[in-house]
Amino acid sequence: MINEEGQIAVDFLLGISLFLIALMFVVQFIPGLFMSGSAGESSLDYTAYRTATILTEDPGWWGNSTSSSTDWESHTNDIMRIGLAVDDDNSSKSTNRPNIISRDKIIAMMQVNESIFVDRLGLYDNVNDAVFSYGYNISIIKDKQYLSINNTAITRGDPAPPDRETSRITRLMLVETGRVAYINATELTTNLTLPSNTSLINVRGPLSENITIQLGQFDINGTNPSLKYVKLNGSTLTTSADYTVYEKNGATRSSPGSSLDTDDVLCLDFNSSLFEYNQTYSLELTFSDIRFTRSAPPYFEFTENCEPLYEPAYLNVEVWQ
Amino acid sequence: MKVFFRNEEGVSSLIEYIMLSVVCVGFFAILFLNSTQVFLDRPNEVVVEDEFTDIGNMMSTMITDMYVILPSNGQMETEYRIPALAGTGTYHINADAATSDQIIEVISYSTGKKVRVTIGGIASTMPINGSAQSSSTEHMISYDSTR
Amino acid sequence: MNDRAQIHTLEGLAAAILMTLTMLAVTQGTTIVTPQNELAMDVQLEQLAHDALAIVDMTPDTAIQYNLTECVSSWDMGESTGVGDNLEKLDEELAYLLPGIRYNVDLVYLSSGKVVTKPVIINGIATENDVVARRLVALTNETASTMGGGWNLADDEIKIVEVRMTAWKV
Amino acid sequence: MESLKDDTKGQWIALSGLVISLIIISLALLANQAVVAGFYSSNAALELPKENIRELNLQTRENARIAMDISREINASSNQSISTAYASIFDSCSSQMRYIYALHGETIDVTLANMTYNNSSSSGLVWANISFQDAKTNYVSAPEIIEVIK
Repeated sequence: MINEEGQIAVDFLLGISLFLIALMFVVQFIPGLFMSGSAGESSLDYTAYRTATILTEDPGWWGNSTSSSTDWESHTNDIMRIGLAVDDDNSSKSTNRPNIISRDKIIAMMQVNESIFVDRLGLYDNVNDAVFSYGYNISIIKDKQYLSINNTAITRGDPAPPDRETSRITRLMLVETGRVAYINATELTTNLTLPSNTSLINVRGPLSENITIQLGQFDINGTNPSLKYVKLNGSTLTTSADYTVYEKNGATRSSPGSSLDTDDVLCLDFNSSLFEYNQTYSLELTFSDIRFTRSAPPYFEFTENCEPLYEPAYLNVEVWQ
Repeated sequence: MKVFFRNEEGVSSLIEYIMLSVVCVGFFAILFLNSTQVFLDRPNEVVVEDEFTDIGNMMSTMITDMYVILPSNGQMETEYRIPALAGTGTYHINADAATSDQIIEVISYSTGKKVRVTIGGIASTMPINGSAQSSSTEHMISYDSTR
Repeated sequence: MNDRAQIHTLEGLAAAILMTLTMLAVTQGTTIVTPQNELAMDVQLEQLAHDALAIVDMTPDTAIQYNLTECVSSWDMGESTGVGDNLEKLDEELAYLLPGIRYNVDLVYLSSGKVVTKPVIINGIATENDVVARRLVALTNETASTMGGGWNLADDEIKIVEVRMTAWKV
Repeated sequence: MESLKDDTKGQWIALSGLVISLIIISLALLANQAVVAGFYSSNAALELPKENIRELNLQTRENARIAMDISREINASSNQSISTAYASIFDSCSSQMRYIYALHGETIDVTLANMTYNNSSSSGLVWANISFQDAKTNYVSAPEIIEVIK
């Protein structure tokens, strides 16, 4: 073996054997290397889809041996299905108002026991009888942040891991966030001692939800009509801490302009903590260049004329393995 | 004879040939022994699992979607197609476990592989039953409020 | 000991790595962008488009100022040419609800026995992966005249109009 | 073997290439099947006309409510009875819907089965038969009982 020409082939031989051994090793010992997208990833998409569908389009269901209905939020021990849609008719299983979400059901959802929650929404996988739960995050997003009800951010599950591939579905819905009354401003009255640019609204406490007063159809009698201040039982309230003012424009809100128009809708959001006692509160809204009728009581009763306030929000359901 | 031992060119090419052949034959032997397992069975298992999950999900998604619009008095039925083969084998879909487990099962005939897909708590309010075989591709889910 | 050929061994290893990487690239590349993800995205987009129309249709006035019926009622019967909008309010509301999604809206209704389709909001040309969401509204003379639209309905007439939204991702 | 010895590398690379290409072909066949997977579940979600059926149902309810208002107005201004006026308005609505649904290949039928109303308040009960059919799905709600509340 003095001739060195042969060594080139032996050398190559070593190389190719190493390569083949390495190849066999790689193929043998890393399963799924040459089969990407192994089972489960496509299933996650539809687990998320189904969960979001049930949550937004179904009112849920509870039942025991004697009775059953859709108001599972008040029978949390016998939950059969978790759905968030409001329902006018408790006895039928589905609702005529999909995508409209009940506040009580959201609150109840946040308190459901974790294992029941995962089981009822089917957030687990079962291959060859091996059961393992998915990671999930279910949250309601309004104005790019978590919706807050009773100072609780509405989000369940863990935050999505950034290094993992997740399946996410977003649904649009109307969420009940508080109580609202739309008031035609020409129907508002003021008492005989206050000036005519002030209107009185009675609110009966205690309240657990924030309230919104929407005012429209102003009777303008000046050049610069606007809201001056708000008093509750005689003491002036401060904006942003106690209440916020905005104008409603289609689906969007804008800060109130310098002067109101007859067809503008002025909204006032009041914090529920202002009305925490069992008594009747008197709200005094004072405007400039806007006129109200002066008359003896009764004044506008908010509590009797209010309805649920719905706001557009997004439901995010994110699932991973 | 000395000439033969002196001349090393032939030896080199012969040894080289033998060594190459041994490696080559060895490689192909390993390859043939393992090829079905490595290149067919394991990917097939992945494909089957994938497809079973897919089919189970189709059933489950369809039932969920149907459920939210079911009439309180009336009927609803919808046709669906399933593939005749998942990977290389036949299978059947079983919804009879749905009443207790809220689950749709897809089971392979040949290997017994089983994938179960959840259906989000619908079965607890409404009995779901039935099964389908992959031997025919057209099937139907039907609902009748009077039954 | 001859060490002249060592580089060939390294070359062999390098070749092995290169070839494995190539194979990986080929197999992973074909399966990562599988149509199933694309289909799942279609499902998601379609659901979102339906949701947006449903919400605008069912909303009480205290949530979104003008609902779908009111928006359609206010239509002046002019077709959109792509510049300026005919149903500005609806366009604003949909744009607010569907960030990152573009859409065109057509109205479909029966006019003297014939089905007519009128484009009312044009935001661009739909891409291949568009989805269509539909919603029906019922117009009466009362709603049409309150909203100042040009529908000219009789008092005893209900006009059924389909709002057809073609939506796509940008 | 002489040629193999002379040009060793090229031959081996060619052979390895052959082996690898065979492997890739078999993998591609399986990958192809995996690509088809995922199709069925999206198909279920995309093809079931869930929203169209629901919309038909909700719109029928809406029509039933509006038709009640209008037939009351007709009754007040002419001597036509509420039920006659109601039937004709309801029929006109369902025929308009039939045309619109036919545009996307769906056959629907909404007929008024019965209705009762309360003369003093503007409320009533309406029984409507709703049917929907497309290439794969058949939906019948008979009767859909609609409560009309002012």
